[in-house]
Amino acid sequence: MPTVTLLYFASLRERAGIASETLSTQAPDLARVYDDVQARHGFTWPREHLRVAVNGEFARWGDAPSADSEIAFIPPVSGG
Amino acid sequence: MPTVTLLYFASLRERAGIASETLSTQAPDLARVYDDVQARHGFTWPREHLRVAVNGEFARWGDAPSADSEIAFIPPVSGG
Amino acid sequence: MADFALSETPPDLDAWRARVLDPRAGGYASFEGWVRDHHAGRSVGGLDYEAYAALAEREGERILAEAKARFDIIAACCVHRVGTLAIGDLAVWVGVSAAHRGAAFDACRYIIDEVKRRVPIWKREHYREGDADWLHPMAEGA
Amino acid sequence: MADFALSETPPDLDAWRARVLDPRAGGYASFEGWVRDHHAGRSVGGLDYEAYAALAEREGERILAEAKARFDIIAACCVHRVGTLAIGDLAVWVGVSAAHRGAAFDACRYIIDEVKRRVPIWKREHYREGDADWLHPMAEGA
Repeated sequence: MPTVTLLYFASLRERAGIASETLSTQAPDLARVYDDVQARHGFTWPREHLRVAVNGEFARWGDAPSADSEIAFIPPVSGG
Repeated sequence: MPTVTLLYFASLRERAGIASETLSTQAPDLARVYDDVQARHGFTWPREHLRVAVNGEFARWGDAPSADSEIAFIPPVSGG
Repeated sequence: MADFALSETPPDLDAWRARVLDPRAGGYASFEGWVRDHHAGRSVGGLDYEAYAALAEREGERILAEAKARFDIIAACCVHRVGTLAIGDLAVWVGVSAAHRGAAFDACRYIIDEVKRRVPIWKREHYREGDADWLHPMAEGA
Repeated sequence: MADFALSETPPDLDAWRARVLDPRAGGYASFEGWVRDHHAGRSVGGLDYEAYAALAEREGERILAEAKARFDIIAACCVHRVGTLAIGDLAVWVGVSAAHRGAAFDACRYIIDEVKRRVPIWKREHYREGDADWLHPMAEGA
Protein backbone atom coordinates (compact mmCIF):
# COMPACT_ATOMS: atom_id res chain seq x y z
CA MET A 1 0.00 0.00 0.00
CA PRO A 2 1.85 3.10 -1.19
CA THR A 3 2.30 6.03 1.14
CA VAL A 4 1.58 9.38 -0.52
CA THR A 5 1.51 13.00 0.54
CA LEU A 6 -1.53 15.05 -0.44
CA LEU A 7 -1.29 18.82 -0.89
CA TYR A 8 -4.24 21.17 -0.51
CA PHE A 9 -4.37 24.76 -1.74
CA ALA A 10 -6.67 27.75 -1.45
CA SER A 11 -10.29 26.83 -0.66
CA LEU A 12 -9.42 23.11 -0.48
CA ARG A 13 -6.79 23.86 2.15
CA GLU A 14 -9.23 25.99 4.12
CA ARG A 15 -11.95 23.35 3.95
CA ALA A 16 -9.58 20.52 4.95
CA GLY A 17 -8.02 22.67 7.65
CA ILE A 18 -4.59 21.34 6.64
CA ALA A 19 -2.11 22.13 3.87
CA SER A 20 -0.94 18.53 3.52
CA GLU A 21 -1.33 15.06 4.91
CA THR A 22 0.48 11.77 4.45
CA LEU A 23 -1.47 8.56 4.17
CA SER A 24 -1.37 5.03 2.84
CA THR A 25 -3.85 4.37 0.07
CA GLN A 26 -5.38 1.36 -1.62
CA ALA A 27 -6.90 3.51 -4.36
CA PRO A 28 -6.18 2.16 -7.86
CA ASP A 29 -5.90 5.62 -9.38
CA LEU A 30 -5.74 9.35 -8.52
CA ALA A 31 -9.45 9.78 -9.17
CA ARG A 32 -10.21 7.35 -6.38
CA VAL A 33 -7.70 9.08 -4.10
CA TYR A 34 -9.69 12.28 -4.58
CA ASP A 35 -13.01 10.55 -4.05
CA ASP A 36 -11.76 9.27 -0.69
CA VAL A 37 -10.53 12.62 0.60
CA GLN A 38 -13.50 14.44 -0.88
CA ALA A 39 -15.81 12.40 1.33
CA ARG A 40 -13.58 12.70 4.39
CA HIS A 41 -13.00 16.48 4.16
CA GLY A 42 -16.38 17.42 2.72
CA PHE A 43 -14.99 19.01 -0.46
CA THR A 44 -17.86 20.20 -2.63
CA TRP A 45 -15.73 20.35 -5.80
CA PRO A 46 -16.73 17.77 -8.38
CA ARG A 47 -13.57 16.13 -9.68
CA GLU A 48 -14.30 17.37 -13.22
CA HIS A 49 -13.52 20.91 -12.07
CA LEU A 50 -10.11 20.02 -10.67
CA ARG A 51 -6.79 19.05 -12.15
CA VAL A 52 -4.35 16.70 -10.47
CA ALA A 53 -0.58 16.94 -10.25
CA VAL A 54 2.08 14.50 -9.08
CA ASN A 55 5.51 15.60 -7.91
CA GLY A 56 5.08 19.07 -9.35
CA GLU A 57 3.82 18.02 -12.80
CA PHE A 58 0.29 17.74 -14.11
CA ALA A 59 -0.91 14.12 -14.18
CA ARG A 60 -3.96 12.12 -15.31
CA TRP A 61 -6.77 11.01 -13.03
CA GLY A 62 -6.29 7.45 -14.31
CA ASP A 63 -2.66 7.28 -13.15
CA ALA A 64 -1.95 4.97 -10.22
CA PRO A 65 -0.60 6.58 -7.04
CA SER A 66 3.08 5.72 -6.72
CA ALA A 67 4.95 5.28 -3.46
CA ASP A 68 6.25 8.45 -1.79
CA SER A 69 4.71 10.68 -4.41
CA GLU A 70 3.31 14.14 -3.71
CA ILE A 71 -0.21 14.51 -5.06
CA ALA A 72 -1.90 17.91 -5.45
CA PHE A 73 -5.53 18.63 -6.30
CA ILE A 74 -5.70 21.85 -8.28
CA PRO A 75 -8.91 23.89 -8.08
CA PRO A 76 -9.55 26.52 -10.81
CA VAL A 77 -6.74 29.05 -10.71
CA SER A 78 -7.06 32.82 -10.29
CA GLY A 79 -3.62 34.32 -10.66
CA GLY A 80 -2.85 37.49 -12.59
CA MET B 1 0.06 89.21 -52.18
CA PRO B 2 0.12 87.36 -48.84
CA THR B 3 3.38 86.82 -47.05
CA VAL B 4 3.81 83.28 -45.69
CA THR B 5 6.48 81.33 -43.85
CA LEU B 6 7.40 77.92 -45.22
CA LEU B 7 8.80 75.21 -42.93
CA TYR B 8 10.99 72.35 -44.16
CA PHE B 9 11.75 69.19 -42.24
CA ALA B 10 14.01 66.17 -42.56
CA SER B 11 15.12 65.48 -46.14
CA LEU B 12 13.23 68.54 -47.46
CA ARG B 13 15.16 70.73 -45.02
CA GLU B 14 18.44 69.16 -46.06
CA ARG B 15 17.70 69.54 -49.76
CA ALA B 16 16.56 73.16 -49.36
CA GLY B 17 19.49 73.92 -47.09
CA ILE B 18 17.16 75.96 -44.86
CA ALA B 19 14.61 75.14 -42.16
CA SER B 20 12.26 77.97 -43.11
CA GLU B 21 11.83 80.91 -45.42
CA THR B 22 9.41 83.79 -45.66
CA LEU B 23 8.07 84.89 -49.03
CA SER B 24 5.21 86.64 -50.78
CA THR B 25 3.17 84.37 -53.00
CA GLN B 26 0.67 84.76 -55.80
CA ALA B 27 -0.20 81.08 -55.72
CA PRO B 28 -3.97 80.44 -55.58
CA ASP B 29 -3.63 77.39 -53.35
CA LEU B 30 -1.14 75.39 -51.27
CA ALA B 31 -0.55 72.94 -54.11
CA ARG B 32 0.78 75.74 -56.26
CA VAL B 33 2.92 77.00 -53.36
CA TYR B 34 4.57 73.58 -53.26
CA ASP B 35 4.99 73.44 -57.02
CA ASP B 36 6.86 76.74 -56.91
CA VAL B 37 9.28 75.78 -54.15
CA GLN B 38 9.66 72.25 -55.54
CA ALA B 39 11.09 73.73 -58.74
CA ARG B 40 13.24 76.27 -56.93
CA HIS B 41 14.76 73.83 -54.36
CA GLY B 42 14.81 70.78 -56.61
CA PHE B 43 12.61 68.64 -54.35
CA THR B 44 12.09 65.24 -55.94
CA TRP B 45 9.00 64.46 -53.86
CA PRO B 46 5.80 64.34 -55.89
CA ARG B 47 3.13 66.31 -54.06
CA GLU B 48 0.95 63.18 -53.73
CA HIS B 49 3.46 61.75 -51.25
CA LEU B 50 3.37 64.78 -48.97
CA ARG B 51 0.83 66.26 -46.61
CA VAL B 52 0.49 69.97 -45.97
CA ALA B 53 -0.13 71.77 -42.69
CA VAL B 54 -1.00 75.38 -41.89
CA ASN B 55 -0.33 76.94 -38.50
CA GLY B 56 0.27 73.57 -36.88
CA GLU B 57 -2.83 71.83 -38.27
CA PHE B 58 -3.19 69.56 -41.29
CA ALA B 59 -4.72 71.42 -44.24
CA ARG B 60 -5.91 70.68 -47.80
CA TRP B 61 -3.86 71.30 -50.90
CA GLY B 62 -6.76 73.28 -52.34
CA ASP B 63 -6.76 75.79 -49.46
CA ALA B 64 -5.61 79.31 -50.35
CA PRO B 65 -2.51 80.60 -48.57
CA SER B 66 -3.55 83.17 -45.99
CA ALA B 67 -1.49 86.14 -44.90
CA ASP B 68 1.14 85.51 -42.22
CA SER B 69 0.42 81.81 -42.08
CA GLU B 70 3.02 79.14 -41.42
CA ILE B 71 2.93 76.42 -44.08
CA ALA B 72 4.68 73.07 -43.63
CA PHE B 73 5.20 70.34 -46.21
CA ILE B 74 5.17 66.97 -44.45
CA PRO B 75 7.11 64.12 -46.05
CA PRO B 76 6.28 60.54 -44.97
CA VAL B 77 6.92 60.22 -41.25
CA SER B 78 9.19 57.71 -39.50
CA GLY B 79 8.76 58.16 -35.76
CA GLY B 80 8.47 55.33 -33.27
CA MET C 1 17.91 33.35 -12.56
CA ALA C 2 14.73 31.86 -13.97
CA ASP C 3 12.68 33.75 -16.56
CA PHE C 4 9.51 32.98 -14.60
CA ALA C 5 9.51 33.68 -10.90
CA LEU C 6 7.24 33.89 -7.90
CA SER C 7 8.11 36.74 -5.57
CA GLU C 8 7.16 37.26 -1.94
CA THR C 9 8.17 40.92 -2.15
CA PRO C 10 7.50 43.69 -4.71
CA PRO C 11 9.72 42.84 -7.69
CA ASP C 12 12.33 45.29 -8.96
CA LEU C 13 10.72 46.10 -12.31
CA ASP C 14 13.74 48.05 -13.57
CA ALA C 15 15.88 44.96 -13.08
CA TRP C 16 13.31 42.71 -14.79
CA ARG C 17 12.98 45.14 -17.70
CA ALA C 18 16.77 45.27 -18.05
CA ARG C 19 16.78 41.48 -18.42
CA VAL C 20 14.73 41.61 -21.62
CA LEU C 21 16.58 44.62 -23.08
CA ASP C 22 18.65 43.65 -26.12
CA PRO C 23 20.48 45.69 -28.79
CA ARG C 24 18.72 43.65 -31.49
CA ALA C 25 15.32 44.55 -30.05
CA GLY C 26 13.30 47.38 -31.54
CA GLY C 27 10.13 46.76 -29.59
CA TYR C 28 9.24 45.94 -26.01
CA ALA C 29 5.75 45.21 -24.74
CA SER C 30 4.93 44.79 -21.09
CA PHE C 31 1.87 44.03 -19.04
CA GLU C 32 1.25 44.69 -15.38
CA GLY C 33 -1.66 43.44 -13.34
CA TRP C 34 -2.48 45.57 -10.32
CA VAL C 35 -4.73 44.92 -7.33
CA ARG C 36 -7.99 46.75 -7.99
CA ASP C 37 -10.21 48.38 -5.38
CA HIS C 38 -13.29 46.52 -6.59
CA HIS C 39 -14.32 43.22 -8.13
CA ALA C 40 -17.69 41.86 -9.19
CA GLY C 41 -19.44 44.83 -7.62
CA ARG C 42 -17.73 44.47 -4.23
CA SER C 43 -15.25 46.86 -2.63
CA VAL C 44 -11.89 45.15 -2.16
CA GLY C 45 -9.37 46.13 0.52
CA GLY C 46 -6.53 43.78 -0.42
CA LEU C 47 -5.79 40.18 -1.26
CA ASP C 48 -3.58 37.15 -0.77
CA TYR C 49 -2.00 35.07 -3.52
CA GLU C 50 -1.17 31.44 -2.76
CA ALA C 51 0.78 29.27 -5.22
CA TYR C 52 1.74 25.66 -5.66
CA ALA C 53 5.27 26.89 -6.17
CA ALA C 54 6.95 23.86 -7.73
CA LEU C 55 4.28 23.44 -10.40
CA ALA C 56 3.71 27.18 -10.89
CA GLU C 57 7.37 27.73 -11.73
CA ARG C 58 7.45 24.84 -14.18
CA GLU C 59 4.20 25.83 -15.86
CA GLY C 60 5.34 29.46 -16.03
CA GLU C 61 8.61 28.47 -17.73
CA ARG C 62 6.65 26.26 -20.12
CA ILE C 63 4.44 29.19 -21.12
CA LEU C 64 7.48 31.40 -21.79
CA ALA C 65 9.05 28.64 -23.90
CA GLU C 66 5.80 28.32 -25.88
CA ALA C 67 5.77 32.07 -26.49
CA LYS C 68 9.35 31.96 -27.77
CA ALA C 69 8.46 29.11 -30.14
CA ARG C 70 5.25 30.70 -31.45
CA PHE C 71 6.32 34.33 -31.86
CA ASP C 72 9.43 35.97 -33.31
CA ILE C 73 10.65 37.40 -30.03
CA ILE C 74 14.06 37.83 -28.40
CA ALA C 75 13.37 37.54 -24.67
CA ALA C 76 10.40 37.13 -22.35
CA CYS C 77 10.10 37.15 -18.56
CA CYS C 78 7.29 37.02 -16.04
CA VAL C 79 7.11 37.52 -12.29
CA HIS C 80 4.05 36.92 -10.11
CA ARG C 81 3.59 38.06 -6.52
CA VAL C 82 2.59 35.70 -3.74
CA GLY C 83 1.58 36.70 -0.22
CA THR C 84 -0.48 39.64 1.01
CA LEU C 85 -1.02 42.60 -1.36
CA ALA C 86 -2.67 46.00 -0.95
CA ILE C 87 -4.72 48.02 -3.47
CA GLY C 88 -2.45 49.29 -6.26
CA ASP C 89 0.24 46.70 -5.60
CA LEU C 90 1.70 44.92 -8.59
CA ALA C 91 0.31 41.37 -8.88
CA VAL C 92 2.01 40.23 -12.08
CA TRP C 93 4.46 41.63 -14.64
CA VAL C 94 5.24 40.34 -18.14
CA GLY C 95 7.93 41.81 -20.40
CA VAL C 96 8.79 40.82 -23.98
CA SER C 97 11.36 42.17 -26.43
CA ALA C 98 11.34 41.57 -30.18
CA ALA C 99 12.74 43.00 -33.38
CA HIS C 100 9.23 44.20 -34.30
CA ARG C 101 6.34 45.37 -32.18
CA GLY C 102 3.66 43.01 -33.48
CA ALA C 103 5.41 39.93 -32.13
CA ALA C 104 6.16 41.67 -28.82
CA PHE C 105 2.48 42.54 -28.29
CA ASP C 106 1.20 39.13 -29.37
CA ALA C 107 3.64 37.23 -27.17
CA CYS C 108 2.99 39.46 -24.15
CA ARG C 109 -0.73 38.88 -24.44
CA TYR C 110 -0.29 35.15 -24.94
CA ILE C 111 1.84 34.90 -21.81
CA ILE C 112 -0.53 36.78 -19.50
CA ASP C 113 -3.55 34.91 -20.89
CA GLU C 114 -1.91 31.52 -20.33
CA VAL C 115 -0.52 32.43 -16.91
CA LYS C 116 -4.01 33.37 -15.77
CA ARG C 117 -5.48 30.23 -17.28
CA ARG C 118 -2.93 27.60 -16.27
CA VAL C 119 -0.48 28.57 -13.53
CA PRO C 120 -1.53 27.24 -10.10
CA ILE C 121 -1.89 30.52 -8.22
CA TRP C 122 -5.02 31.43 -6.28
CA LYS C 123 -6.37 34.77 -5.15
CA ARG C 124 -8.21 35.42 -1.91
CA GLU C 125 -9.97 38.77 -1.88
CA HIS C 126 -10.55 40.71 1.34
CA TYR C 127 -13.74 42.72 1.12
CA ARG C 128 -14.39 46.02 2.85
CA GLU C 129 -17.33 44.42 4.64
CA GLY C 130 -14.86 42.18 6.48
CA ASP C 131 -15.26 38.83 4.75
CA ALA C 132 -12.87 37.18 2.29
CA ASP C 133 -13.17 34.65 -0.52
CA TRP C 134 -10.95 32.42 -2.60
CA LEU C 135 -11.56 33.00 -6.29
CA HIS C 136 -12.00 29.87 -8.37
CA PRO C 137 -13.38 31.19 -11.66
CA MET C 138 -16.05 29.15 -13.48
CA ALA C 139 -16.79 26.73 -10.68
CA GLU C 140 -19.09 26.30 -7.72
CA GLY C 141 -16.68 26.59 -4.79
CA ALA C 142 -15.17 24.13 -2.37
CA MET D 1 1.40 68.32 -18.15
CA ALA D 2 0.28 67.02 -21.52
CA ASP D 3 -0.46 63.32 -22.02
CA PHE D 4 1.57 63.34 -25.23
CA ALA D 5 5.03 64.89 -25.12
CA LEU D 6 8.20 65.25 -27.12
CA SER D 7 11.33 65.00 -25.00
CA GLU D 8 14.86 66.15 -25.79
CA THR D 9 16.23 64.03 -22.93
CA PRO D 10 15.60 60.43 -21.80
CA PRO D 11 12.15 60.48 -20.19
CA ASP D 12 11.63 59.39 -16.59
CA LEU D 13 9.62 56.23 -17.24
CA ASP D 14 8.79 55.70 -13.57
CA ALA D 15 7.16 59.14 -13.50
CA TRP D 16 5.25 58.46 -16.75
CA ARG D 17 4.09 55.06 -15.50
CA ALA D 18 2.93 56.65 -12.23
CA ARG D 19 0.76 59.05 -14.24
CA VAL D 20 -1.35 56.21 -15.66
CA LEU D 21 -1.55 54.27 -12.38
CA ASP D 22 -5.08 54.30 -10.94
CA PRO D 23 -6.75 52.37 -8.11
CA ARG D 24 -9.58 51.41 -10.49
CA ALA D 25 -7.11 49.92 -12.97
CA GLY D 26 -6.48 46.19 -13.00
CA GLY D 27 -4.37 46.11 -16.14
CA TYR D 28 -1.56 48.18 -17.57
CA ALA D 29 0.00 47.65 -20.99
CA SER D 30 3.05 49.51 -22.16
CA PHE D 31 5.14 49.66 -25.29
CA GLU D 32 8.69 50.90 -25.71
CA GLY D 33 10.49 51.43 -28.99
CA TRP D 34 14.27 51.22 -28.73
CA VAL D 35 17.01 52.18 -31.18
CA ARG D 36 18.15 48.98 -32.87
CA ASP D 37 21.68 48.21 -34.03
CA HIS D 38 20.50 47.30 -37.53
CA HIS D 39 17.85 48.24 -40.07
CA ALA D 40 17.12 46.95 -43.55
CA GLY D 41 20.33 44.91 -43.53
CA ARG D 42 22.57 47.82 -42.53
CA SER D 43 24.47 48.29 -39.28
CA VAL D 44 23.19 51.33 -37.42
CA GLY D 45 25.31 53.36 -34.98
CA GLY D 46 22.68 55.84 -33.81
CA LEU D 47 20.02 58.21 -35.08
CA ASP D 48 18.42 61.62 -34.91
CA TYR D 49 14.71 62.33 -34.53
CA GLU D 50 13.35 65.61 -35.85
CA ALA D 51 9.77 66.72 -35.22
CA TYR D 52 7.39 69.40 -36.34
CA ALA D 53 6.70 70.01 -32.68
CA ALA D 54 3.51 72.07 -32.81
CA LEU D 55 1.73 69.60 -35.09
CA ALA D 56 3.29 66.50 -33.49
CA GLU D 57 1.94 67.45 -30.08
CA ARG D 58 -1.54 68.14 -31.41
CA GLU D 59 -1.66 64.98 -33.46
CA GLY D 60 -0.32 62.95 -30.51
CA GLU D 61 -3.03 64.31 -28.20
CA ARG D 62 -5.62 63.56 -30.86
CA ILE D 63 -4.48 59.92 -31.04
CA LEU D 64 -4.70 59.55 -27.25
CA ALA D 65 -8.21 61.05 -27.30
CA GLU D 66 -9.23 58.61 -30.03
CA ALA D 67 -7.89 55.69 -27.98
CA LYS D 68 -9.90 56.83 -24.95
CA ALA D 69 -13.04 57.07 -27.08
CA ARG D 70 -12.58 53.70 -28.81
CA PHE D 71 -11.43 51.52 -25.90
CA ASP D 72 -12.61 51.11 -22.32
CA ILE D 73 -9.45 52.53 -20.74
CA ILE D 74 -8.72 54.78 -17.78
CA ALA D 75 -5.56 56.65 -18.78
CA ALA D 76 -3.08 56.75 -21.66
CA CYS D 77 0.16 58.65 -22.17
CA CYS D 78 2.90 58.73 -24.79
CA VAL D 79 6.33 60.33 -24.94
CA HIS D 80 8.60 60.43 -27.98
CA ARG D 81 12.28 61.37 -27.99
CA VAL D 82 13.70 63.99 -30.34
CA GLY D 83 17.39 64.74 -30.89
CA THR D 84 20.35 62.39 -31.09
CA LEU D 85 19.95 58.83 -29.77
CA ALA D 86 22.36 55.91 -29.34
CA ILE D 87 21.74 52.18 -29.77
CA GLY D 88 19.50 50.91 -26.99
CA ASP D 89 18.10 54.35 -26.18
CA LEU D 90 14.38 54.66 -25.71
CA ALA D 91 12.73 56.24 -28.77
CA VAL D 92 9.07 56.10 -27.74
CA TRP D 93 7.01 54.96 -24.76
CA VAL D 94 3.26 54.32 -24.54
CA GLY D 95 1.43 53.41 -21.33
CA VAL D 96 -2.26 52.55 -20.89
CA SER D 97 -4.28 51.57 -17.83
CA ALA D 98 -7.70 49.93 -17.89
CA ALA D 99 -10.03 47.90 -15.73
CA HIS D 100 -9.35 44.87 -17.95
CA ARG D 101 -6.30 43.81 -19.87
CA GLY D 102 -7.86 43.39 -23.31
CA ALA D 103 -8.67 47.09 -23.61
CA ALA D 104 -5.24 48.07 -22.27
CA PHE D 105 -3.47 45.95 -24.92
CA ASP D 106 -5.74 47.08 -27.76
CA ALA D 107 -5.42 50.78 -26.92
CA CYS D 108 -1.65 50.56 -26.47
CA ARG D 109 -1.26 48.99 -29.87
CA TYR D 110 -3.62 51.47 -31.50
CA ILE D 111 -1.64 54.38 -30.07
CA ILE D 112 1.80 53.20 -31.21
CA ASP D 113 0.46 52.25 -34.66
CA GLU D 114 -1.14 55.66 -35.16
CA VAL D 115 1.84 57.57 -33.76
CA LYS D 116 4.11 55.85 -36.25
CA ARG D 117 1.65 56.46 -39.07
CA ARG D 118 0.59 60.06 -38.44
CA VAL D 119 2.77 62.07 -36.07
CA PRO D 120 5.26 64.33 -37.92
CA ILE D 121 8.51 62.92 -36.57
CA TRP D 122 11.37 61.84 -38.84
CA LYS D 123 14.27 59.50 -38.22
CA ARG D 124 17.75 59.94 -39.65
CA GLU D 125 19.84 56.79 -39.30
CA HIS D 126 23.63 56.92 -38.96
CA TYR D 127 25.21 53.87 -40.54
CA ARG D 128 28.44 52.24 -39.38
CA GLU D 129 29.88 52.88 -42.85
CA GLY D 130 29.72 56.62 -42.12
CA ASP D 131 26.72 57.76 -44.17
CA ALA D 132 23.28 58.74 -42.90
CA ASP D 133 19.76 58.79 -44.32
CA TRP D 134 16.38 60.27 -43.52
CA LEU D 135 13.72 57.57 -43.46
CA HIS D 136 10.56 58.37 -45.38
CA PRO D 137 8.79 55.00 -45.57
CA MET D 138 6.91 54.11 -48.79
CA ALA D 139 8.27 56.90 -50.94
CA GLU D 140 11.12 57.65 -53.29
CA GLY D 141 13.16 60.22 -51.37
CA ALA D 142 13.56 63.98 -51.56
